[in-house]
Amino acid sequence: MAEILLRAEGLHRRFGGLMAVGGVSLDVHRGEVHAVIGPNGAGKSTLINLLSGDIPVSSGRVTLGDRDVTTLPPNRRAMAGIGRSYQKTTIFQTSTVHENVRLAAQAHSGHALRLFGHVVNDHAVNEAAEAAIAEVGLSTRSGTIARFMSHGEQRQLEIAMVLATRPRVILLDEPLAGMGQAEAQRMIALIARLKEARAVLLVEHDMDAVFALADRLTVMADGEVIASGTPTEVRSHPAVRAAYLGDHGEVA
Amino acid sequence: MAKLPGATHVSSRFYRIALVASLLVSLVLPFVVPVYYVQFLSKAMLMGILALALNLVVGYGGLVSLCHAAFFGLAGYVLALTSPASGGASIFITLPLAMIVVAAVAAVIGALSLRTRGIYFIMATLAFGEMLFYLFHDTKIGGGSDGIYIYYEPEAVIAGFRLVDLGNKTHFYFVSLGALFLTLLFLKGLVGSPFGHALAAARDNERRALSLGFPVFGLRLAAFVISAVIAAVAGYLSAAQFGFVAPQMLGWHLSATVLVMVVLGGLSSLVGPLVGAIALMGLEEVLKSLFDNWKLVKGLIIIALVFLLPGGLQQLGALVMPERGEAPDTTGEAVEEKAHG
Amino acid sequence: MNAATFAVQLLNGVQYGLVLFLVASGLSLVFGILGVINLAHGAFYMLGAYLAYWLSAYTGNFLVALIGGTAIAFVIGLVLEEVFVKRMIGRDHLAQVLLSFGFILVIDESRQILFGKDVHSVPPPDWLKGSIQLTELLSYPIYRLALCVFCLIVAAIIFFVIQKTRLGMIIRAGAENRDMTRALGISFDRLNRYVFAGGIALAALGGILVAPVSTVFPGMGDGMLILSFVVVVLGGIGSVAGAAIGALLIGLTDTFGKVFFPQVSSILIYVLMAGILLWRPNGLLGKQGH
Amino acid sequence: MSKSDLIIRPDRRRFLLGASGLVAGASAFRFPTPAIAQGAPLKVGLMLPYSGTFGRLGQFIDNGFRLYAEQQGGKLGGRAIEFVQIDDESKPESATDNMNRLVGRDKVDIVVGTVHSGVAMAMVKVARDTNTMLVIPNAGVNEATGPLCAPHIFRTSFSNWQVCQPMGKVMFDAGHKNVATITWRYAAGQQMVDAFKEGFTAAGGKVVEDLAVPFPEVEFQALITRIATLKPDAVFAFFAGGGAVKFVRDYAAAGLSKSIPLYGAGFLTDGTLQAQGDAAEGIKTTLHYADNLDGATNKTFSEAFLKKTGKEGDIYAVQGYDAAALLDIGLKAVKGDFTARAPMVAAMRAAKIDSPRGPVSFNKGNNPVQDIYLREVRKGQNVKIGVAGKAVDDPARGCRA
Amino acid sequence: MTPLLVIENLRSFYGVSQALHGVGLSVGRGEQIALIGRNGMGKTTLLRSIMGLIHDRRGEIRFDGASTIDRQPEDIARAGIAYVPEGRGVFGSLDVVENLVMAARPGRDGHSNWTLERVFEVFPRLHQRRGHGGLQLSGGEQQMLSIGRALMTNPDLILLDEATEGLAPLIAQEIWAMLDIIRAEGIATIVVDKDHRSLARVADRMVVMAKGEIAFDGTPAALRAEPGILERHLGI
Repeated sequence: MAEILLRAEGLHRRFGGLMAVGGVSLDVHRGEVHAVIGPNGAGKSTLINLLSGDIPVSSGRVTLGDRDVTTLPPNRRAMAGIGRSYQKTTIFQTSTVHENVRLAAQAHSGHALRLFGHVVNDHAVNEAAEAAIAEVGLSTRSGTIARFMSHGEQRQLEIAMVLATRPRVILLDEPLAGMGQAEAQRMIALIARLKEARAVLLVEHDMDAVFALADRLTVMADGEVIASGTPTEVRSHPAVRAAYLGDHGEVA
Repeated sequence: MAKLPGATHVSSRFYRIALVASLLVSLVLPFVVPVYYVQFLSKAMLMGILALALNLVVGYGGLVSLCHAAFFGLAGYVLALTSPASGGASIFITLPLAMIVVAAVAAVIGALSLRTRGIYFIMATLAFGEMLFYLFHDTKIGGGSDGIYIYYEPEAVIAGFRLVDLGNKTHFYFVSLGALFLTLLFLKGLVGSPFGHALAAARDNERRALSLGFPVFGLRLAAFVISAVIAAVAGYLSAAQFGFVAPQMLGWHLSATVLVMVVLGGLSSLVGPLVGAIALMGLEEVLKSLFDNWKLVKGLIIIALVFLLPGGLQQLGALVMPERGEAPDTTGEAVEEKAHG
Repeated sequence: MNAATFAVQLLNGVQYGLVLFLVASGLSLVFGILGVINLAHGAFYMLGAYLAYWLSAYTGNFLVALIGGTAIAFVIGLVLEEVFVKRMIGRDHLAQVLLSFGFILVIDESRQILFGKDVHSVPPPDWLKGSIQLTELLSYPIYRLALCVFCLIVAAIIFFVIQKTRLGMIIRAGAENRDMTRALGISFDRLNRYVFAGGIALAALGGILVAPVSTVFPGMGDGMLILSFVVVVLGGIGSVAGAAIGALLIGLTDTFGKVFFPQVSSILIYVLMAGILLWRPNGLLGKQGH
Repeated sequence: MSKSDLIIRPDRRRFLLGASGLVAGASAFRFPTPAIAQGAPLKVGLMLPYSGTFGRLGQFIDNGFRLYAEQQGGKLGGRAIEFVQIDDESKPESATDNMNRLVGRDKVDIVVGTVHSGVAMAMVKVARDTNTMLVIPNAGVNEATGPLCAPHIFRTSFSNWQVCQPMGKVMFDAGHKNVATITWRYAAGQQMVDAFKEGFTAAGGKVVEDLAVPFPEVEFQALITRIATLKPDAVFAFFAGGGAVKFVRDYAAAGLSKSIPLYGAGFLTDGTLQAQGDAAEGIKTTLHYADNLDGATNKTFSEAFLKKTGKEGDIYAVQGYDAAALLDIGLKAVKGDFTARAPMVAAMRAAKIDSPRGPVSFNKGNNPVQDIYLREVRKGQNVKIGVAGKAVDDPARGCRA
Repeated sequence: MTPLLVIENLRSFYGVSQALHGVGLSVGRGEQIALIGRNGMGKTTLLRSIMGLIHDRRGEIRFDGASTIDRQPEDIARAGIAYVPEGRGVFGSLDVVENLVMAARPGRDGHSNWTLERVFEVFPRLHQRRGHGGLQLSGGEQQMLSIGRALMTNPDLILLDEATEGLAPLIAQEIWAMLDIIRAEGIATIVVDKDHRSLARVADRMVVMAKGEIAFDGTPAALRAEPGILERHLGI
């Protein structure tokens, strides 16, 4: 069994009286895509935010490798090796692709906040940025201003930025949302490549993509895990069918 | 959303020619205009430094601060309170002291205000700035509402040798010019540095900057303090120029006026605020001599600026000369909706 | 300090807080509904005081000044909203700050052209002149008592409008969820206009009411603006109840600060604000988190 | 930060319109040319508050000054004069700017001003820096004729010390052993109260508390309640203009005037009695002037002033009047040759003015030496009821002239 | 008779991301349409687009013959469409009565079939809890309140998103019963819910959405006849 890179144990998150995530435990291994699915309001996005540190947990533990990162703020978790994409594309719209990714590479260059020296002249950072851009296949678009690119390209760019932070774990929140067919296919291929040497946690509604990509699946409903396992196991799980098709034990 | 630093609108050749020309003019000017205008120009340059400082926070940091006059004035009070009664204080001791005091105060105000967002940040900075105003206005520390006088301008003496005479209007002019030049140089380096880029990134998308690993709060606090320290240099020199500090130097009307300068010059460029400062000061001087109710005109001009030239004078520049690359986007991003269906 | 003078100081603090509440609640409502930051709020307070002076000198009747001044301010608010503020909704705060700073200059200079720069005092109406003996030594001006009562009435009206009328329900709904309110067929164009004008009118009303106990002078709006901001920071944007709590806190802090710590009294308010910002960055009754 | 799409994009036409407007505006603005021509009128800069809290005071000083000049046929010392007027609005923060504008841009020869002490300080500073002749017709700030004294800086009014110090003994002698003071927390208020305390404690009295509100705040209610708590034998107050009106009225409205008598510097009831009405009755103050002074000079002055302005003259008008008289003496001594600074200053220093207030001479700090009267408000008039100090001379502490 | 609502080639965008890729749909007067499909397929976006809450929407929407594609949400609401959003959108700072009263408005033809009394009659639970704040209500009560509030505007069409999400089965039954009452009033509805079985019992037509398009549009019987569609678009 491959090394566990990210582990969540008994995560809880309350918003006022609402239990958005209630006792979720899961782990993500190196070299696998672990997909989290479930109906609306199941708590998938909250789970990702708890793992990335965007929202603090009410209780529970998050470990990255051997390190307990539960109380770290999002920037410290990013430095520790957790990269993420957002449901809504989150890039710097008025900068070029290269500038976007360079910024990400800069954050992990060891002198992220130096007060002197122009960033344009930092060769190590520039190379790291170009490598990440190449990995997502945007090399030819390096000089394009982000806002003039298609939605699919913007999402690729966002992943390039994540890659430039040299993450060990990548959290993807609905990477296919709002994409056309062709764009979606490109993105699926890209995500499949990402898992090499990294751990990927994927939240996605597009079941074709989920089944094409996921090595393991966790199904959430009402803030809790209702099933977990390989895609085939999950597909036939009665609780999952009930959640999705409204089956209550009966055969459709 | 403004551009990340690095992208200039106006062609760099024109930029360079303009820079050299204005440098030459500024070197000659004090010898050809009456003393009153030499003084006026010094004052305008000091305001320019203040505007440049503010723009680090507003333009590059995306944080609308309404307390920068307080840092400006506080530095003046430090000079006033440390000036001996019977001679000039040493600039080499009191200037660094003023910068340290302001840095400390800015660190506290910044740390508190930066806990808030948007409108709250504006209000919090406004209120803390006014707190400093009232500290000097209502207590005996600095002469109360009358302000306090610096009877002898600070001395720039090293080992018995007097470098410049700050009491001499021409000398003072060149000291201001030098300070301005150093500020520009420093800020140019800063906005191009990793720090500057990270700061701009936090402005454009705080969430993303955080998830890339940038410590946004610390970044902003550092920018806030750096900006306050530059404002302190301007305030110190302003106090030295006229030998007088009053609480109004710390008041929010000055903060707002400097904000007008910044917007007038254009947020997204380095020298914009300087241009804005000189333009507004010049405009005020003209208006004062033309109208009794010149502030009415000033108010109308500010209102017009908001609606007609939201990008500042830079926008005028864009009309007069062709630009490189795509047109700057002044209409902003489409309103982002929440939640997918 | 004995119990009687303590009670009088308490009354002083409450009276100050009540005026502050009137002005600050207008500011808070405009924030809450329009999302617009209005630095010119204090200028309208000043304008109200000058209108009180002008109208009561002209008509010799304070009641006319009270009603007329508030009405004039309301109309000015309607016009400003229609011509300028409407275009500010959704613009960044920086533009709003500048616009309202422009307003301040224009209002200040217009006031100077219309009423001059002089300091005036406004006589309270005859039937409210005189004082009531409170302690052996001390009497209390009737107008100040009447001011308290009137402010309480206006505050009650504000709370009634906000809590009991359909307009108030819409205002609260709008501050909470703008999209949903629109989807129920409620137009914000009109709502914005009336809320803005109402906010302005409250600022002016504050100025009018204060005119007889204070002097009317050009810079009077500035201090009030800052205090209103502090009230809103303390109470939370858009919350009328928050404004009430914040205003009373400040009124009492200021009054007792002057008595017990005269040297630092004006700083105390800000110390209070800093403390509350540390504890609850979005104010006592503001929505926490973002 | 999101910007809405409501921003109007500028177009070239609108830009050109605006630009042409600016050019037109700028062309109307010229560098002022200094008047160098021989025999040109003497330029007198009047830097006074024509608006704000002290607006009325500035206007009276201005009228007093002009009245004297008119009586001399529009000339001073035989030299024609021309006025440049600037409203200082009693704002210290713009004072340096205003003074620089007068001296640097408008090139006035003599500056007369002002009322507000803080503003006067800025004027003194610029006057010292630029060696400009300055006559102060009101501001009593001690430093102007103390540590900052200079041969070319004169005062025709009073020093803060001078007006209040004699009151200390007066109050102690009236049987008030414990006194509270109240004033604005600014230089003038501080100096007046300090001078009073100097005289009062020297006589054996005790100040129980110093109360102060920030200038120009007028919310006195909390402090008046405080006074009622303290129950002093009497209160010494310094306020002026609108603040004085408000304080006296609030004090009476709180019922304190019946039990705790109010004393003050003369400004508390000068130029304000009409607005104060009955509330001011019985207040005792010290000042270098009173409404019913019976000297002949005062009589003619009052008549002339009433004739010119339609208003009753007051101390401010007298101070302005005397400022012109002092300059007249100086210029006469040098036959209008303003450049002969030394003999002119010497003549002014030695001047003995027969002022409407009584005889006035000058000390080493160029501050007037004069009688300080004790007055009481009776039927809306500041009636002289005695002399608190005869030929009171400010100690001019710190003056090295 | 023309249909009440006609949608042609509707495309909706969030910034550069396209959520609807050319939706066509028509709703007759008094017709009850069930809208189903997995999450993220565009159901909510479609309802929000109809309501005018999505700023960037292209194509054509006509309601009662008049185009609403360029109109503001408040105008669309006044034209006779009411919206019950996912999560109910109940105003927490208003109590039950206030939530209802603030929305009250006669219908476009002036009828006022729905009054406070009528809503309380239909939802007696709301009457019991009339003084409670919106957020003190249970999920089911909030949903009743949200539906009641929509009815108070006397609409011709109600858009009901996630009708029974998170509700106990008994409460869900009440909501389904409510849909029958609404239909009896002649009010058209578009209902989104995961419970396609219950929907099939109350709806006139079943519409399945997938990836921003309409994948199926037909009667419940027609949908039953093609079980693959459900498995493909709803199952996993």
